[in-house]
Amino acid sequence: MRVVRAAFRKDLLLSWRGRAQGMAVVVFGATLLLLLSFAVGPNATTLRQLAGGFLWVALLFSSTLALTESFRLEREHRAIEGLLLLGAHPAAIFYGKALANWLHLFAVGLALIPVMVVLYDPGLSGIGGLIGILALGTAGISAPGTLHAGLASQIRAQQVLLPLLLFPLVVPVLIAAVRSSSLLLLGDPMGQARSWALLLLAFNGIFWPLCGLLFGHVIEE
Amino acid sequence: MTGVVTGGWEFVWAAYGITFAVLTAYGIRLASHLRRSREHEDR
Amino acid sequence: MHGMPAPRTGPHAMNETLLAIEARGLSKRYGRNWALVGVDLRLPAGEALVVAGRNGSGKSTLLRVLAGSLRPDRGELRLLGEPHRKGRASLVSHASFTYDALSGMENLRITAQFLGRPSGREDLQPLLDRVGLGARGDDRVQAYSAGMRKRLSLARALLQDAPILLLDEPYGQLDPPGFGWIDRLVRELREEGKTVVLASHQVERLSRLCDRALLLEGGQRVWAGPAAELPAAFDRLEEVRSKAVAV
Amino acid sequence: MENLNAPPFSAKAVRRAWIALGAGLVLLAIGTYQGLFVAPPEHYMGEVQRIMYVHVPTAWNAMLALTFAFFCALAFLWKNDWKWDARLEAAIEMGVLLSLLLCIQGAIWAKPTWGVWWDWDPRLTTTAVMLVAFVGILALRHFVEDPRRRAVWSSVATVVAYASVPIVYFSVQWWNSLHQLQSSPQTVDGAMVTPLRINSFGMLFLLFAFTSLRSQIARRRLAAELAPPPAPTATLATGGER
Repeated sequence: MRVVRAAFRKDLLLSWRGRAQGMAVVVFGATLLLLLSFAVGPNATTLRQLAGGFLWVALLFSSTLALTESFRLEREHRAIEGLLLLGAHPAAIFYGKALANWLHLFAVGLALIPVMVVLYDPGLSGIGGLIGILALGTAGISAPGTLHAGLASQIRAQQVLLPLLLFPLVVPVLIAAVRSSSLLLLGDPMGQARSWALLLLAFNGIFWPLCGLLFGHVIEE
Repeated sequence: MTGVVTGGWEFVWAAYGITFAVLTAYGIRLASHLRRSREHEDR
Repeated sequence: MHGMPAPRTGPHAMNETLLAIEARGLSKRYGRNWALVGVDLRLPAGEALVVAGRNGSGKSTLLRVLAGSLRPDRGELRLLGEPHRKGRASLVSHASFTYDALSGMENLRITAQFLGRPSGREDLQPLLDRVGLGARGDDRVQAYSAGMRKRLSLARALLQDAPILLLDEPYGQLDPPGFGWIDRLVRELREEGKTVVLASHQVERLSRLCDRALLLEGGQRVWAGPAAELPAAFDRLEEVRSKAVAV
Repeated sequence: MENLNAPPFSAKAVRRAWIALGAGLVLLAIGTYQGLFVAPPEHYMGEVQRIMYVHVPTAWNAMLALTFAFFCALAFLWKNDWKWDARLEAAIEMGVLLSLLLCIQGAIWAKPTWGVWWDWDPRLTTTAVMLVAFVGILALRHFVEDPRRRAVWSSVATVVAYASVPIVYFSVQWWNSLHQLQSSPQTVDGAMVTPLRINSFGMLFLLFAFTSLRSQIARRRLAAELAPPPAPTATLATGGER
């Protein structure tokens, strides 16, 4: 447990020190939100309908940037190998990194909400619930994301491979997050958002332990 | 579309045709790989 | 090994039979070629070994396998009588294991936190002073020269305080005073009863400083013996090679 | 960690595969003939329903191939035996091939039945997601030269991708809840069940044959990549100890 805390503090420090990249990821996400609305056209009602969907598509694409960045520093001078040589368990390093990535994606999501509200003008009542879904959804992206980012960072074609490996895995997160976000933003008469949130919880329940278990195989030569 | 579907044979042939064409092509590819690598080995 | 010098002081000196490193038939492949082929090694605890050989002879690979960063494709490895596990041997290699975006002090603090050691500034500053980075602790590693990076990774290894230290080209990139410092460091480590393995081209220097020596060529162990005889063995290897080339 | 050397190429397995291939083709011929000409057209679907005699067998065998890949991945991660890596490569390739065919058949089925090429049926959509996931794993295997890392990483990716199948299916089914009617009708009539079963076994033999052949090819490549190290020869004559 101590090692997880040390790893988490290390990754937070790295994210803080690299916050310029973090800003760039947010700008990338905001640009994506803008571009997506051009795909639909200025019709306010359709844009309001698609607000939840666009938010999560933008967040998903931004996540690949953040995840790739999270391993760049680890690979530069083989810092992650150094940590393993201290006798640190790979799963501890994984959870430190995955938690930091979760926090990072969550922050990016929070930063994108105002942009979405301005561009698509959804109802503001559901924002509280939306932040809860944001937390569950970004956790769902961060667990398999950190595993595959650790893997892709050791391969030449990592820009292509990370999305190709990650996106099919997070389809349930995308579906559940978009559905529950749209329900929260546009009104949820039958209270379905809660059951989507449970599905997100189940997804996290499966992948956080599984990815932690497998991470050792990914980074040890 | 719950009415009775009439005709449609072309769809049936299409489905079977593509399926067996792809499987045959894959089989041929396997056989050639096998023969090429065996020659490679016997030489 | 007849004619062993008097046993040293320190925890391991008493039971001479304890082997710090016991390796049989270590082989490691990189892509198509074998970087290490069937290397055997028996190093008693508390002794210093120099691993010599030309570039690409497998020195670095051997050290990374001994440390545990690389899993051998063949062969067995035991450290201090137990099956190998990471953390018992610290490695100082070409890669500095550091985070460029952070300062030297922060890098050390992370290492200390991972090891559960006190990580306050007052605990780490003496270590930075010892490796000659006292004044540069708060500068980012990005701005460090290769020599300073090497000193930082040496500080990391000292902080880890593992029973076995594996130093890959410790003299490389260091300035002349650094050479003298490395000699003193090796002697201090041996007084503390640590086992030290140095991979280096400084054949003359280390033949006086170490007890035993190992000569690698093309990933294979071509000679092993007392360190004093290393320079002679190295020359013989050159002769053999020059004759082979000439023929 | 003792890394066993490459699994031997076995001509016996290849011969067995050819026999299985022959049996499979015979069964498929019989099943297809019965399905196309003997079995009665389905009441609502008419002739289009005959696609089912190839669609359902492909579905079962695609899932079988991916399940086999999952166990090969687990076996390799646990036992580090290279024959599992060879079988993993074969099983993934067959899984991808059959999933691709399944999506094509599904699209051809949906056009006359629902008027659209893709009807977001939960099973078919899950197959499409798995198709992309396992094509990603084949791409991963392509980009990694070192045999050991290629084997370990594709095993890890296979385990994670397969573990996501149930939750992908469940979320698609829920997401698409308005479209309750399952796309494939119930097979009641005996004459409909027999061709289905014959074709399923025929496809199974085909799957077994192709997987065996493909894994033998993979073994041969591994043999080249995992050649054991040359015996240590060069030692200086004088000095040194054991």
